[in-house]
Amino acid sequence: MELIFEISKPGRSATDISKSDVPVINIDDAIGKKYLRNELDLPEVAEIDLIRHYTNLSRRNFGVDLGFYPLGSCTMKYNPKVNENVAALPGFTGLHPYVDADFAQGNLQLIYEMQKYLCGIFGMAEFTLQPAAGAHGELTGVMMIKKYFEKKGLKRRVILIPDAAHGTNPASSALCGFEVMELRSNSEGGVDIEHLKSLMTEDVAALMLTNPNTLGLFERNIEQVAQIIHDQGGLLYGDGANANAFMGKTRPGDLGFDVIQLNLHKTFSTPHGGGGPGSGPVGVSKALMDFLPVPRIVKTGDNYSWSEKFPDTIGRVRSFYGNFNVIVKAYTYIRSLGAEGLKRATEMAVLNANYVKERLKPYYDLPYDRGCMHECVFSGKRQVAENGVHTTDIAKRLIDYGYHPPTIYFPLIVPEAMMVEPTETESKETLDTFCEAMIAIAREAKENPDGVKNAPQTTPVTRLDEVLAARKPDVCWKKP
Amino acid sequence: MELIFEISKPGRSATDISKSDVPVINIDDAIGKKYLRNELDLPEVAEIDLIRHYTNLSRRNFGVDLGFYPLGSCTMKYNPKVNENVAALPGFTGLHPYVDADFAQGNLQLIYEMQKYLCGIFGMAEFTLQPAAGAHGELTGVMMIKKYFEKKGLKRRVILIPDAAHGTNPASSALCGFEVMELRSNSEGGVDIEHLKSLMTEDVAALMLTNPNTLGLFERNIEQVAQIIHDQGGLLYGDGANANAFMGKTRPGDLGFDVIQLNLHKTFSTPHGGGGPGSGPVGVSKALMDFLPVPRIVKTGDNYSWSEKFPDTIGRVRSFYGNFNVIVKAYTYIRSLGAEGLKRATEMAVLNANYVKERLKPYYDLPYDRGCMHECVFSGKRQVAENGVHTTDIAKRLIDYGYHPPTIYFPLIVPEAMMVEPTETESKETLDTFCEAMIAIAREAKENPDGVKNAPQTTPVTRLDEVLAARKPDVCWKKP
Amino acid sequence: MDYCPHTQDDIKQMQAAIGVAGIDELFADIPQKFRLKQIPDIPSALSEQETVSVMSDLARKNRLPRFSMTGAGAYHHFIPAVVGHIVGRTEFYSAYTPYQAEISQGLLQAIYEYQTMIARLTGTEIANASMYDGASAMTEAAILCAKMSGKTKIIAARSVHPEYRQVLQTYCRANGYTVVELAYDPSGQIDLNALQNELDDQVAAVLVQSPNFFGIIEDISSVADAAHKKGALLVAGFTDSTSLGILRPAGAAGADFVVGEGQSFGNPLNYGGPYLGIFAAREKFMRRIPGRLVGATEDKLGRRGFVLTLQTREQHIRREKATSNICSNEALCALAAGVYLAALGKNLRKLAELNIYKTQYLKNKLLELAGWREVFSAPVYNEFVLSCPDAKKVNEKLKNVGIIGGYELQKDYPELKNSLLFCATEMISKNDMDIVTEIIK
Amino acid sequence: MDYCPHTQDDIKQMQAAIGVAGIDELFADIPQKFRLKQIPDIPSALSEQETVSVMSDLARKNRLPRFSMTGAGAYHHFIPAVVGHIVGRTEFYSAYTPYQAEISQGLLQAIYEYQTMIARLTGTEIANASMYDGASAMTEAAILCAKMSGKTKIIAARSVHPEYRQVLQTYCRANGYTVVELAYDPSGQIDLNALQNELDDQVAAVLVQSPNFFGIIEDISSVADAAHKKGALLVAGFTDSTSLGILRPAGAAGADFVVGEGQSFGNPLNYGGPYLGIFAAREKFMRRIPGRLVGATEDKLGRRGFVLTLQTREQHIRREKATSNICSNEALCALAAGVYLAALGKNLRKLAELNIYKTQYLKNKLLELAGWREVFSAPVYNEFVLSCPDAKKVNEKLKNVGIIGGYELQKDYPELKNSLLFCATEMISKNDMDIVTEIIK
Ligand SMILES: Cc1ncc(COP(=O)(O)O)c(C=O)c1O
Ligand SMILES: Cc1ncc(COP(=O)(O)O)c(C=O)c1O
Repeated sequence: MELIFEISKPGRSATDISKSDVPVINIDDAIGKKYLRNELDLPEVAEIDLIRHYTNLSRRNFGVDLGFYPLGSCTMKYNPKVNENVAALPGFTGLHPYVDADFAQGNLQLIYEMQKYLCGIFGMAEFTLQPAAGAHGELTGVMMIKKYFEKKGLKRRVILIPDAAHGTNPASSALCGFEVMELRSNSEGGVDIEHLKSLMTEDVAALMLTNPNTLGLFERNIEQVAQIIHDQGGLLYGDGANANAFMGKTRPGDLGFDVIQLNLHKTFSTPHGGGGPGSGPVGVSKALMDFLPVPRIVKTGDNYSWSEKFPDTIGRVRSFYGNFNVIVKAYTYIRSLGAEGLKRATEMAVLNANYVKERLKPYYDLPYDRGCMHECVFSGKRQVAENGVHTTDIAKRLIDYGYHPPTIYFPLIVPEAMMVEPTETESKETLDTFCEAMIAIAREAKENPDGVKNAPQTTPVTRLDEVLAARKPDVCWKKP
Repeated sequence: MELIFEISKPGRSATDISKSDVPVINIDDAIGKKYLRNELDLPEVAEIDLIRHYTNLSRRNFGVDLGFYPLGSCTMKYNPKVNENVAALPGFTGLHPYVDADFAQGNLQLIYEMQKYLCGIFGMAEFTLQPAAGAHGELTGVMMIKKYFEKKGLKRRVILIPDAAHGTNPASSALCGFEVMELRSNSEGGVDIEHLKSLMTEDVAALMLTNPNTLGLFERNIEQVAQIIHDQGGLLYGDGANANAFMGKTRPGDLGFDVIQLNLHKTFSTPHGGGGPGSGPVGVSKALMDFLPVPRIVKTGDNYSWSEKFPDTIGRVRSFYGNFNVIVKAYTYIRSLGAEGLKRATEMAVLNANYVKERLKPYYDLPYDRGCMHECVFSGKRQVAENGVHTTDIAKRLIDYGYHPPTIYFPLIVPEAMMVEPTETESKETLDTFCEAMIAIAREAKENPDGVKNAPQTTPVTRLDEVLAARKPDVCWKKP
Repeated sequence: MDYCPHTQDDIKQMQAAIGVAGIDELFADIPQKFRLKQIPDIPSALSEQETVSVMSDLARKNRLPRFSMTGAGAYHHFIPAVVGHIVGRTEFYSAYTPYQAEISQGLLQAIYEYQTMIARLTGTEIANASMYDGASAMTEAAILCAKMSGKTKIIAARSVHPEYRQVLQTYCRANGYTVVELAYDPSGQIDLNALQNELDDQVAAVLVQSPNFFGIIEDISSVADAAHKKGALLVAGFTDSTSLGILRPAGAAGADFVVGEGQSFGNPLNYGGPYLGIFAAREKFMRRIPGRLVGATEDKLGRRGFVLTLQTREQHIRREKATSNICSNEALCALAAGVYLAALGKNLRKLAELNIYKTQYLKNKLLELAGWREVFSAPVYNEFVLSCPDAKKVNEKLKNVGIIGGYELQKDYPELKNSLLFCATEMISKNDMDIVTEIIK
Repeated sequence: MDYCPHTQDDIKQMQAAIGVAGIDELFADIPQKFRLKQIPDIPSALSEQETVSVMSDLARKNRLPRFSMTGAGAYHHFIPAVVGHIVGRTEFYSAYTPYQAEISQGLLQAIYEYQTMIARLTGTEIANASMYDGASAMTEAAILCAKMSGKTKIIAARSVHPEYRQVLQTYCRANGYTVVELAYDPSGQIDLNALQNELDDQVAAVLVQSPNFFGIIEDISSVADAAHKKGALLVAGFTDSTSLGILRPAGAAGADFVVGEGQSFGNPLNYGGPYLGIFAAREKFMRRIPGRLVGATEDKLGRRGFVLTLQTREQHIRREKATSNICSNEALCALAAGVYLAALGKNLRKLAELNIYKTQYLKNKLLELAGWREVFSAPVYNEFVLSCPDAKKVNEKLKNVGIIGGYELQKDYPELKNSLLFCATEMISKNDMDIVTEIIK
């Protein structure tokens, strides 16, 4: 398709500017020529051009509303439409963040109650909704951990992170000045307790644990793990991106986690928007409450307001109050499902993942053959060894079958990984047809490997040259 | 794609019903078993199934927002998005038609002003906005004509209709008990004056004229035509479906029309909704005002209200007040364009049509080679004669080029007709690429006629068997 | 704002290609004396931002009621979010009639599904893809009966929506058909004896509604038997289409045509429109019914596909011999109805039950008021008629606090003085209803 | 409401296939003692209709102002209708990061176009596909400068948005970087002499905003020269991104990074979020910048296509060595911004001019009031600072009639007592502004 710049034509515009109802002044004089720009090289298109351009672009994009999207670790559940509608109410979209609290009591109540709900669901003492995404939440959590030790006059330099962890975990730790030490997984895909003991010293601030981990496996020894960390005065950080695996069934707070971040856009069903916006609330135990970022919401009587009067806070991590409108959708989700509904969501998510695991086990290697939680991870090793067909090829071939591929090549500890997270909103019929496609592809890999390697064929473009893209980066269009 | 019934599964539902906040009673007793149904055979699908089903269906449908849609006589112009937004304001969508006028002053003012605007644009004395579509407007107009003569104690049985007229014209006349006589077109595609004179008697109630007619040609002798009709005490009815050809340039009222109906969804840019809703206001001259349908809106001071006190009215033609929300969009369109904008729309519509006519003339027969108004009509005669390629084939082939075909086989007086109405919202670039496609198809018809006859090939289904559909009608799905 | 993409350059080039020196030459066929200089009486153009504020001000001139107890042919029901998201798909709403089937499969299939749902709901075999509204659906059914039978007399129950009967009158007058109105009995149902007396061999059709305008459920099968005995056809309507979720469908009770207003299925009140006319019939009338029909067929490879079918019924083929003049219809409203029905599924019955519960509660509440009495005795769905000391005053009181009261029947039924037609749907809460009696007393 | 499609049957069959007798077996790995019986403190489930009414009530608890004169980092601009219609396309909003390019060409191309528009607007060569907000964009730019240079000192103008500086402090504290704040001079621009004095070879970056928090336009090129002379990099921000439509872009004036809040481009106020961080830079930093980058490439047939590129910068490849930890970003807000910019095109300049006219008018109006004075002298875009006898009282008066007054600077700038930061965009009318002075006086 042509670029918006390529269909641009001087003199066109898709919207217009009102005539001024106040005196027009000479801008050159008022502001000074040297401060003004002389060109403005933006596309010029009529409204019809704009609508056709972007509408046709949208038709070249796959979303969960079109079909199954088992992108592991991303919880691509179906997002209810009613949430979109209520979040679009002018009362929620129309307020400036600096309006006096009197104007925003509805918003403030929503934020306050959302924090309360999350505390109840996850067993934490307090939550902040400020972080804009999961990784932002991780950073916020790690900063609080740092502050916690500073307050104690201690300087701990290290954070332990399992080899299976998501890339944001080490990245967030590093961005906070910590040194990252990698913790091995054991043969069961869990924490290698002995290795943990050997690494856990007075210099370790925290273990950043994802439970269930990115293999979709629940840490059976969680109690012991927490013990080991806490015995050395360390803190246990929980990456809650996988909360869809346990919400309503167990609580990180009860498991011994001191800090967790959530990904509202995953567990609490807000549309992923093609990469965002998300929201990454952070929950903490009593011991860390004082370090929460400001502003925090306070309720006095029936009145809600913001306060910055928390001397030990790590400070501010984002302008204003976070991705409020995303939080509205997550709040709506919690209200409509209620306690029972949230629990059922988890149960069906885990049921779906185990069903897919069992159905595909005969056809693809399953590195850790045990009950999984909300997702399961296969390896394409066999297909590579026997047919030279790689996980990428399998993923691309799935596209021709009408599915979005799973997450691939993650977690890193599984060679040729395929990480399948069906989520609870998918029906048995959908899982069955997906599994049949995966099985058919396993057969194709044997019988017609080239066919698989040349996939996809049903898309507007075939496989794209990523090497070229990185070698000769073209990230900004230039008029030929 | 599967039918919604085929993906249905007992126990699923895409929405739920609130628990009752009032006492639950026994329905069998309250209403009586014999009045109750025992089965309810509707699809049962989850919200995710529903959204995917209909969203994927939508992706198998072509709308003007996706591309060029030159469906002659239907004025498929681009409909501004802002009109959709304002028409969706709760103030416009939320009122019950029977609320006291005090609640609806905004709606009433809008209707009142809309009538005023239409009177100004078309030079009529008064308008009714009640008819739900153009054909409904025709019927309403013809009913008024009937009443007009009854009032005079005359019983005129005949309505004259040109052979080029749209099918709704004779159908509406017949539905009103009139006898239809067909008026020949002359060699210029206009009214055959001699034939008109010979038909015009004391028994003729009216001539139903479309001007410009369905050939896109303006009736040069309009003054004389009106004269002939009026001299015999007849009335001149104008089918205003083609108002996009003259709005702002001339007015039916000035041309001698006594009654006209409009198609707001065409000229005044409301989305066609896949076949409706539309809106077919009817404008009349002073002489016919008393016969307008009720209720009519009356303004007293700054207050608006409905009145039925019009003794000579033909009565009511629709429940409530017509397709109000469609009228909101049309009103918005008029307000944003203003007098100048409406005129420019007409000018660009006519410019576009003449441009297409000139570019395609060498490749397709043009039965009436003169300046056209908002649309032009070609004939596929040559392609049939030389290559056995029919207009249907050309139309289907256009689909492969990414265009919606023109209106075909209408008007009936043009063999193998192709009726192209570009509308003013299309750019020169779009017309050029369309014309190049038409030219390419003319070449294909010569060089590879079978390729054209086998079109379309880019669609989810190839050409469908319409004969089978009519011979063994299956208009309601039955479980196999 | 102006939606023409033409630049000055474009215009010049196009004029050159056409061979004209200026735009006005294109309008040469318009006699000089009739050329318009400037459209009168239209405010000047607005920017998009100005358009929004002008229209918002106008919308704000309306007052949205706190809640309403008026139905009377248009009903306030909850619309699931999915409906708006689907009818908001531009591929649907920016398309026109699916004449070109291959690029219109989405709409064609959706309408085929709608036709099937409606046929099932109404207990008939076929349904078209919408008439203008309930009134025109019923009227065209009546006209069709007359055309098919050659008879000129139509019997319409007085308990049929007054506006529907007015529209019927308008059409019949123009066609020289006579409409005889049929009384209701003290129960609120139609007077079967009166019907017997009116029925003669000139009667083309009998028109009833169930629930009727008073909310009363009619005994359709008895009416059907009576009509059929005399060779008349039965056109059975309904008021609130959600009643189809729980009431025995007229089709199953012997009606030849089942027609009515479909607004309740996912379409907002919109101050009266656009709505959609539901038109369902027995299979034998398939080639005579008005309106669009979508049929299933096959493509060259034997794949299922959908097309507009039996078009020889229609005006663009048959012209004055067509069974109707309808062309544009209410397709998008029908799509909304289809999505609504697919969303509720069997829950449509639950919804109907909830409406009945609320209705009972409101009725009992109001009957606690001094001087309020039930006017009819037969069972109702979600509307009912009560008489009270001063109907006008009641509505006035409610209006002053932003509540829409009952529909005042006196204007259409002089004999029903101080009688109000109330409606209770799922949109009215117990709390609302409790307030009402407080305000009235 | 519950969004799981599972029927009892489905569940039975799936359990059988898995080989478990009940759901709880699936959670066997959770130690018994940690199993939760029931989530506390959550209200019971709601039907869809109840959900809508509960949420509508909550929304109504907010009070929408008649109009507002506060900007201070979030701006009320008109959003053309097309923006909502495009970001409302479910293919866009129900997708995630376009890891699989072949089925994500729509979003990838739209973002490539966005990157290009932003680079052109900011006068740089490259831009990423969004940071969380203006504050994190500026902060990550500063951190990056420190990382690249190995230097630990960052100079931030006090005229940079207070909250941006607070976020910067939070990040720097955690990394052991020191932030030095730079005074503004009487004109409202940064004090160039103070800058010279602060600049030493330990300075990684100088952070300024233009327009700055006071609405003042800074002399970027002088700042750039000063910074570069001392080997420091210049991170230039802005407040209202619509200013980019008329002001000389910082990129053209020598800035190394141009960062800021993009909310003004088609995103609603939303009580502070979601917004989007604009992050643009010189080409030489391409392989170091944080966030997603879309690049053009070719498919096997040589057709143009788009992919996420240079991912070796990112956390999922580089882990602790990544240039940032960002993963999910504000893609949909960036899409909105792209559509907004495509819709306005060159009209963005007209819009900026209109903002300047309104601002001038409001300023003059307010200066007519007794005791009101201009605090700064340098030119402004659509915000300005005035001092008045009693700032609190002024805002109180306005609040009482539903108007949002100016931003009270004292809380962030103790020296600016009774000083208010006002903003005037195209959303405020002459009439509104005339009312204001009436109310205040
Ligand atoms: C396990 C895990 N942790 C953290 C993240 C980061 O969350 P976000 O993308 O919202 O920053 C993700 C999501 O990609 C994840 O899957
Ligand atoms: C010339 C002409 N007249 C009348 C009509 C009927 O209008 P509608 O479809 O709105 O009933 C049409 C539209 O199809 C038309 O093209």
